[in-house]
Amino acid sequence: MSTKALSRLVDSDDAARQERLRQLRRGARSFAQNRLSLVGLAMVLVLVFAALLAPYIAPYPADAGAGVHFDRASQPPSVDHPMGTDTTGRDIFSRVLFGARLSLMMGAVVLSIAISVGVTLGLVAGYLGGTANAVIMRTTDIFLAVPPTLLAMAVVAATGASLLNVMIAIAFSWWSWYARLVQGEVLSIKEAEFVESSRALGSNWTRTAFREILPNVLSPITVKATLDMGFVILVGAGLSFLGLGAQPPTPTWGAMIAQGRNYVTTFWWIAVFPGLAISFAVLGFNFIGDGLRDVLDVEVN
Amino acid sequence: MSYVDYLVRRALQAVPVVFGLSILIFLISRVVPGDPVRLALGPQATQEQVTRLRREMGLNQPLPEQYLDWLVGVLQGDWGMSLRTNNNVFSDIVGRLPATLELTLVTLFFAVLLAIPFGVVAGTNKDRWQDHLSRIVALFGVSMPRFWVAIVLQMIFVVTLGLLPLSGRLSDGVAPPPAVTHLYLVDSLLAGQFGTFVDAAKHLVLPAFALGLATLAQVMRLIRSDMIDETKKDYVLAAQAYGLPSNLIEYKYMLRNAFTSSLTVIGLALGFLLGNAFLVEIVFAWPGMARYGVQAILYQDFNAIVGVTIVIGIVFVTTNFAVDLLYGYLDPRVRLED
Amino acid sequence: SSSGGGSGGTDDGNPGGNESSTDSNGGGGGSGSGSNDFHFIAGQVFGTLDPAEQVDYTQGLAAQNLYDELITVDAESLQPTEHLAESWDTENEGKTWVFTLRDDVTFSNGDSLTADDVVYSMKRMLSLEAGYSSFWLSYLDPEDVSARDERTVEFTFSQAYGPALATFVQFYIVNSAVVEENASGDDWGRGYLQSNSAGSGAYVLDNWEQGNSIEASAYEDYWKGWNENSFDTFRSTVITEQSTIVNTMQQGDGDMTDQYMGVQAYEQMDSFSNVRVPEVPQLQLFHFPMNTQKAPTDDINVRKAIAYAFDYDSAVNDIIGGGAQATGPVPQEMAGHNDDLTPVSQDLEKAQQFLDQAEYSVDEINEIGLEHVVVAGTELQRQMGLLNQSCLNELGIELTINPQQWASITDKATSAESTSHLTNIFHTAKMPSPDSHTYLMYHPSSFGSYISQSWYSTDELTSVLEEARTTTDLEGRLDKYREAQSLIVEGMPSVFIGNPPYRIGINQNVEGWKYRGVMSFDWDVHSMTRKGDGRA
Amino acid sequence: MGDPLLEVRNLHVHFDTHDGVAEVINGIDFTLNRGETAALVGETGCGKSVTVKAILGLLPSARIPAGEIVYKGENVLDLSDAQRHARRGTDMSMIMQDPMTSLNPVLTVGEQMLDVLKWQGRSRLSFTSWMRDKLDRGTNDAHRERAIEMLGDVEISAPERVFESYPVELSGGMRQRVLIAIALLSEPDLLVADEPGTALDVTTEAKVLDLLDDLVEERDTSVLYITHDLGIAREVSDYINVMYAGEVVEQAPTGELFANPQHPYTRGLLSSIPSLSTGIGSGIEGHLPDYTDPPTACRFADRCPHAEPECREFYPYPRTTGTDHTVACHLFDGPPAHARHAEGDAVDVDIGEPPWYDRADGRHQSNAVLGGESQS
Amino acid sequence: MSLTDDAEPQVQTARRPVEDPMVRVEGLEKHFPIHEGVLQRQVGAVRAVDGVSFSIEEGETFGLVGESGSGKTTTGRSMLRLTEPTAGTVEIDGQSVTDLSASELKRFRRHMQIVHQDPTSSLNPRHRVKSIVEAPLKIHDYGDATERLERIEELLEMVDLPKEFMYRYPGQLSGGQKQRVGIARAVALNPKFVVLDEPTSALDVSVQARIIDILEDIQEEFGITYLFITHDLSLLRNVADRIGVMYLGRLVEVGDVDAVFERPQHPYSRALLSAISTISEADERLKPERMTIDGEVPDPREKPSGCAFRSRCPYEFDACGAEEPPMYETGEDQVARCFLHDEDAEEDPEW
Ligand SMILES: Nc1ncnc2c1ncn2[C@@H]1O[C@H](COP(=O)(O)OP(=O)(O)OP(=O)(O)O)[C@@H](O)[C@H]1O
Ligand SMILES: Nc1ncnc2c1ncn2[C@@H]1O[C@H](COP(=O)(O)OP(=O)(O)OP(=O)(O)O)[C@@H](O)[C@H]1O
Ligand SMILES: [Mg+2]
Ligand SMILES: [Mg+2]
Repeated sequence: MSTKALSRLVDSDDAARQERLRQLRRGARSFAQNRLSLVGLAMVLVLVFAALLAPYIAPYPADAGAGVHFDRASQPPSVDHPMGTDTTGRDIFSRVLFGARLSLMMGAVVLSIAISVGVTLGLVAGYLGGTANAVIMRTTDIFLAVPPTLLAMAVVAATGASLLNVMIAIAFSWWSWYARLVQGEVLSIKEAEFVESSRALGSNWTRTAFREILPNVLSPITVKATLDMGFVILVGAGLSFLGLGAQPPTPTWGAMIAQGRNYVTTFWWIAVFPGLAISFAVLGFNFIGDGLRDVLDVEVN
Repeated sequence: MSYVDYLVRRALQAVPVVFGLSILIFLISRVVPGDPVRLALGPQATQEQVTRLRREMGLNQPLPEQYLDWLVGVLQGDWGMSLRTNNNVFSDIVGRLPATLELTLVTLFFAVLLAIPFGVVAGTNKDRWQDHLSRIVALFGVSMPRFWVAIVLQMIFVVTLGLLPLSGRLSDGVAPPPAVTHLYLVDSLLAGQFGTFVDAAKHLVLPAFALGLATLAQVMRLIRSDMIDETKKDYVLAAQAYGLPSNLIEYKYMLRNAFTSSLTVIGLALGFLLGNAFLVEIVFAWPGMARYGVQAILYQDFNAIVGVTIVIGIVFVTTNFAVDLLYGYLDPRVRLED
Repeated sequence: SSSGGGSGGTDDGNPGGNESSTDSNGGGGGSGSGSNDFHFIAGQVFGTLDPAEQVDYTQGLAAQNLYDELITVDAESLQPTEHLAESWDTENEGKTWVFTLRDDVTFSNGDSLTADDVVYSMKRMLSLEAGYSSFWLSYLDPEDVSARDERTVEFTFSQAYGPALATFVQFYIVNSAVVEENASGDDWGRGYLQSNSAGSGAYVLDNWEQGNSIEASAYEDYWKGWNENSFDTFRSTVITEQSTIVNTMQQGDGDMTDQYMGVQAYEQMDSFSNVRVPEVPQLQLFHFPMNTQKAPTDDINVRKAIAYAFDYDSAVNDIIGGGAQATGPVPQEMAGHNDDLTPVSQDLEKAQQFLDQAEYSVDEINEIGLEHVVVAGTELQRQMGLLNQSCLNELGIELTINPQQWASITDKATSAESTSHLTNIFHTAKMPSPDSHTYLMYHPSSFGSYISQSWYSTDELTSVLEEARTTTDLEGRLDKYREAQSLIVEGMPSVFIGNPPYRIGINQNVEGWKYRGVMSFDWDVHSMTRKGDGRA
Repeated sequence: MGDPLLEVRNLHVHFDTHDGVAEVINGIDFTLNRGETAALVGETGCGKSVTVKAILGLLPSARIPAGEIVYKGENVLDLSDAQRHARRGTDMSMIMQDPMTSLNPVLTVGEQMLDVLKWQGRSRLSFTSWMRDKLDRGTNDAHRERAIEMLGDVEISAPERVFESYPVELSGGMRQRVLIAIALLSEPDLLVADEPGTALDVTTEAKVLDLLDDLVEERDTSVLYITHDLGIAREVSDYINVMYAGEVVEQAPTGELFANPQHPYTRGLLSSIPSLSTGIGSGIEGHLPDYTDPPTACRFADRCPHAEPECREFYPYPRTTGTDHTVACHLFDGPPAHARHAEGDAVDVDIGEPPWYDRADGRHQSNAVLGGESQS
Repeated sequence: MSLTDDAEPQVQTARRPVEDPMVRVEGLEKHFPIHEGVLQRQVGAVRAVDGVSFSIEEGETFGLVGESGSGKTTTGRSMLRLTEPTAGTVEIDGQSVTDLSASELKRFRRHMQIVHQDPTSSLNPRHRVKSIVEAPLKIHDYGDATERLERIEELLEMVDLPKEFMYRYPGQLSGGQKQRVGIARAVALNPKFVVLDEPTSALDVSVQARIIDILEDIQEEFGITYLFITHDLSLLRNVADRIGVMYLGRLVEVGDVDAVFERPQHPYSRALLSAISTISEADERLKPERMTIDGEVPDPREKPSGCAFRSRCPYEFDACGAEEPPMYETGEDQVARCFLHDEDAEEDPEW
């Protein structure tokens, strides 16, 4: 009996693997159908590689840290310095590569905080309704009513400028969007019959909320998260622009633009390349987000 | 629930939001390190001066009391003094709000006005070149930092081409129109000063573009996807089957629904624009509230921080309320359904 | 070529080349309205118009042009010289100062300026306890200010007060009648003067949009009289973004900028045909005060190691872009500077030696975490931090750069514990006396301000500084200050870096500008004229 | 045979999808005579809506690789977009399936009716004519009268009120009537009714169908009726085309079809319908084939209880088995119904006789015993 | 085979006596409050279910029929306490469901299940078939992983699905297949009672027939008691043993399926029956003559006084408006709520 059961398990494992493969292929195919999302994926992969391999591919890795070379300050792009050097003689290309790390990390950290807080609150509010909903959603409204940059600025001003504080500050305001999104989704999904089925089977509310409803709000969350990756990088850049970001010499793109913006007419490369890097990242994530939206839509149908 | 009830309820819901917001911002402003009194008095101030001002400002009381005092004051129009400008925050803000409002409203207006035809064309031509083009343009719009766009625009249109003015709301020597709404575009028209109107409009072009590009892109994308959803609606198919003109179907039958669902985002966008206006205001030396707000934060001028944020919050809450009103106007289901 | 171009040029240095004026839309500028308009571009928002509250350069700008100061600064000698007061005297062993006023001065409403106005203005100053009132607060009782007659005022200090004359350059006279009339309660007209002017200055306020612009027009009966090419109106607009300022100057839309942008901005403006950038030595010190009451910079050897590790050449030439290297706290051009001191120069070996003698090992220092605060947002500040970071790196010391808002810096400065190990500080003379660069920095009574972030003093130094203040004889006083400078440098409380040159952008068609040593005094619009027709 | 109004000949419709080309409609033929009502019957997804959308020209994303749609003697597929547009509404109109979603929720009923009266047939609306209309109240009143009259015709008791109402204010039955009224406004010669009333309650549905019946009778309109319910088809139509997976598998006059159903699919369907007298069969095993990879020969073979290996090899071209009765199945003998199969591009295969064939009287067993029979 | 043909269920459980039915519903009410105004005060209630009583014998199928909005679904849901009934009692297998505490209720749910109308929305699109069917087993601690897997395979076999489908998502299944998954889930724990809420109305007839077949098999094998909700009378004729006709939250006629179909005793039942579309003459003869009723179901918030059907009834007379008619016994195991059956009624039901 048990061997038979076991063999059956193995059997169905095989079937499972096959089915999973099939689904993966299906998803990949519909994702690939969308050219732009492939482009986006490629762009983000480039970023990820740049971030991971920065110490190895950057021609002047030391320039990402403390290092000033006034002897080669403000040089235009050349073979030695593909993106030129900044006013303290640091290689912009190297700094842009290292900047990718920070930007990706920042996006990831902010979003993981914002999503875990926002999703939980939105789920609880939407599912439980009543007073819990009212309290959570009014709080969310409050946070929504403050522009993220302004709130983040206030928090950074309160806690001091550092990359970590900036990340926490942005997350501090960002969660509300997820709470709102999730709550809205939950309200509509909650009416679906499978939610009632779950209750009819005797499961408690946490199981219903987290096991049944949560998976169904993941796709809009994923889409939003990819799009937000870009926005978080932009907000971070905006804060750095005001001098509220990471501390020098940390090479964040926003700080690099902020630094270079005074030289657009003379040493244009100082601001332009980090600017392009931001656009590149945001664009990549947006392409993926758009593609994902299509894929996830397809999957449900 | 009747439409009026619905609106009254929405209006009532806004009240705790504004209060909550004030508490939140008040708390943040008070935990900001840095002694506002010393900041106000300057480095040469004596200890007695500091203690006295502290007492005057009520800073030696417990936080809840400070908040209550402040709240009572706010309701009476006394928003406290700005430490940086030594002025009543209320009058500081009132003086600067019109400039910011003019900028954001013009931005929003044009962003939406342009987003509509682009969104419609993209949505009704899904997966054709029009769609791809607008999508890519939109994504570029979303992906560029606003301040960066602002600076680049200045380089191109002012420095290189010399087409548009560089900064401010009016050119040198152009007097502001007689103040009625404090919005120069409106006031100049009211006063019949067409030259001033053109000048003010010219000054708005670049900041509005830099500020609104992302919003334009966002709204356009939204309308596009809503239009795509609309193409699948039965009533659209039905309208086609009845032989109605295609542009009538697009703009009357589809857009109205698509636009309704974009409304919420447009409402949020105004708050967003207000919140981001400073990035552009700084670059274009726009004498607005957003710039004031940023400086308030940088100088830890906390009455001003609270004031600005409350104003933005109120604008945000009011626009959302206005959106609800509009929603009810555009979509009878809101008005008529239970 | 980084500092070459403009280095020789003073105010009159740039010849010719100003006829290439008409820009395509240049006509839209000030000349469009037909009047001769002076447009100043301020890089920072101005607060109050009240001369009793003014402390920063934009406020000083307003005061300079709307009011008159009792004593002013001579552009050549940078010493106090007559203005509203045509002569003065000391009595009572230097405790009493007696000033005789000119008799041809009228306020903008036509009232003539009398001794009562001066007395009122000082009492107002002392009561409001704002702005530069601290110059006098500890030494002057309001009761001891009085008018001897319509043209004579006397101030009796509680002790001999050497720098008194210099302090009166920051003393602006208000129209007592107007102010009293508009005073509410005992506010001394503070609310009124926030946004109105009641002075005898060359210009009268027309319009003021706080945070954005000041507009004023010439007072016809100004006692100094007017020149045909004088400016009819004067405006100041706030533009905070550096590139926008530079572009505005290039477009011929501005007459003058402030001095607080990055070096490159001035280099860039200098390259425009319609803008000149004079460069003069100024009474300013740039240094990193080191907190002498906090480990590890409480150890003089650590301080010396830091000072010797620093790359002064790069700092002065590449970052500041010129000027002299500082030898001590007092700027070189200031009367009373100790010329016997020699500047420190980078010497890593010496630095290492000091470090070896120090109580703290490199590891201990890194454990504690050496912090260098810079003012957030500006390029020069950032680069200084980076340079110091990379120099200390050579010694194995890891320096943390901490950009802070100015507000936080002044706040941190209020206690020794919170003051950072090193801080970037520009210290500009507020009056023409070495007192501001010695007493205000190192006398224990001055501690707690951003100026005195070394928290450094010795008994000897303290008594020398006190003696200096009470010495009435100018040369004797200056000698005391020289002695103090030697004492200070011995303790190495700062990395003294340089006396940055003074640079501003000026439209080619503006003439008559002169550097005057004290903040904002060079923006006295009355002293300038327009050459040619409109801006270049 | 009467006077054909609409003839669909060998129509193919393909869609490009993620999974490849979906050959949804695979060569269908049917005719609708003037004044007649023909039904298109089949299960969900068998291509009924696609067929009628193709007829109306409402399939922007589809490809029509072959076929003719002859309406009043001309092949509409040859017409320009504008010409087709001009025919929509005026020549042929459509009643949509779902009354709840087929009216624009944000416009009043009146507004939607007026638009039809005013703008029908124009391919684009110029700004000037739109403005002129805004200024000209006179014709509006005339249109309004006409619309209200039409609402009265569909037995709406307070037509003025309904005219001013938004769809949300109306019940399902009312909305369905409004839809009928709009479709009839332009008095089309051909009315396509895509499952009208399925979303309604039985009692309401019955009433709506009666009403529609009367109205088309009065106006002598030809109706192409789409439904998945053979019971309803039986009530409303003169002629029935049974579709399966994009093909017409059987067509016959209504009476004949119920008396003598031939195709195994038709019979399976009939037996699945719960009957008051004979109970309920056990249905048809399986489901529709994947259109991107359909069986090459008989599309029903995988579900057919009588399938033989040949059925999976040879295309079962439609053949005539009686007067006006064609069936596409190898179980039946008969001359090809369409000329294109006469040439031999479809092979005549004999897989025997239908198992329900009653030798004794040479006829198929009647429908009466069908239910019980298929249960065995 | 239809259930009606099935006189004796083949289950070996001892048949309960008629006085002790498997399911007993007494005076069930469910009122949804209507809130209005700024303060959302309750201004009234939708009496969705308004005093419904019936009982079902073990292993039988009770059919509930009525127009949309008549309260069929709400009745089913209230019985399972998926929505809290406002009043009334429900007993299942002798256990008063309405008295159970929250935690007892959760445990008791294994005995009563529901199959929803829309197979698409009743399955979580993000879960594989396996985890959907496994959910009840997990919740009620059924065996270990292997045992559960075996049970799932067994269940899939029971509903005629290949076991590979275990790893598919609902989106990859056809409507009929989805509904089978729904059934497998509902019967996973051998419930005593299952509510079938229009389980086939979203499906094609050919698929419907298969599903009915499966449901009947399962009922035969395990002796499950069904409440079959539908608006399709012909279908009900084939699956139910007894039926109840609902109108505006009330049962207007209850009785043996044959009796009601042959001799409907309420004008509403009769109208419903007459609207059935048929595919044969034989069927045509079996339904009453076409009787159209005017208007539509009234707004449940504004029910007519007296007999709720009064506003649409062609036989309406004075008594109908005064008070609600009681249930009249009109035959053996058949009751109808109509004054036409009152002995004192002046008018005679002329049908
Ligand atoms: N635009 C399209 N692109 C791809 N496939 C389509 C498209 N439109 C319809 N189909 C496919 O064509 C098939 C037939 O669809 P159709 O809507 O004609 O069915 P139907 O017979 O009307 O069914 P129902 O009774 O459900 O309305 C379906 O499988 C559908 O997926
Ligand atoms: N959650 C609820 N809140 C308010 N009213 C409700 C709710 N659920 C149902 N109703 C109302 O109760 C009445 C009965 O609804 P129910 O769903 O039970 O009808 P039904 O007979 O199942 O109809 P259908 O055939 O359309 O499924 C309806 O008028 C409905 O609007
Ligand atoms: Mg269809
Ligand atoms: Mg229901």
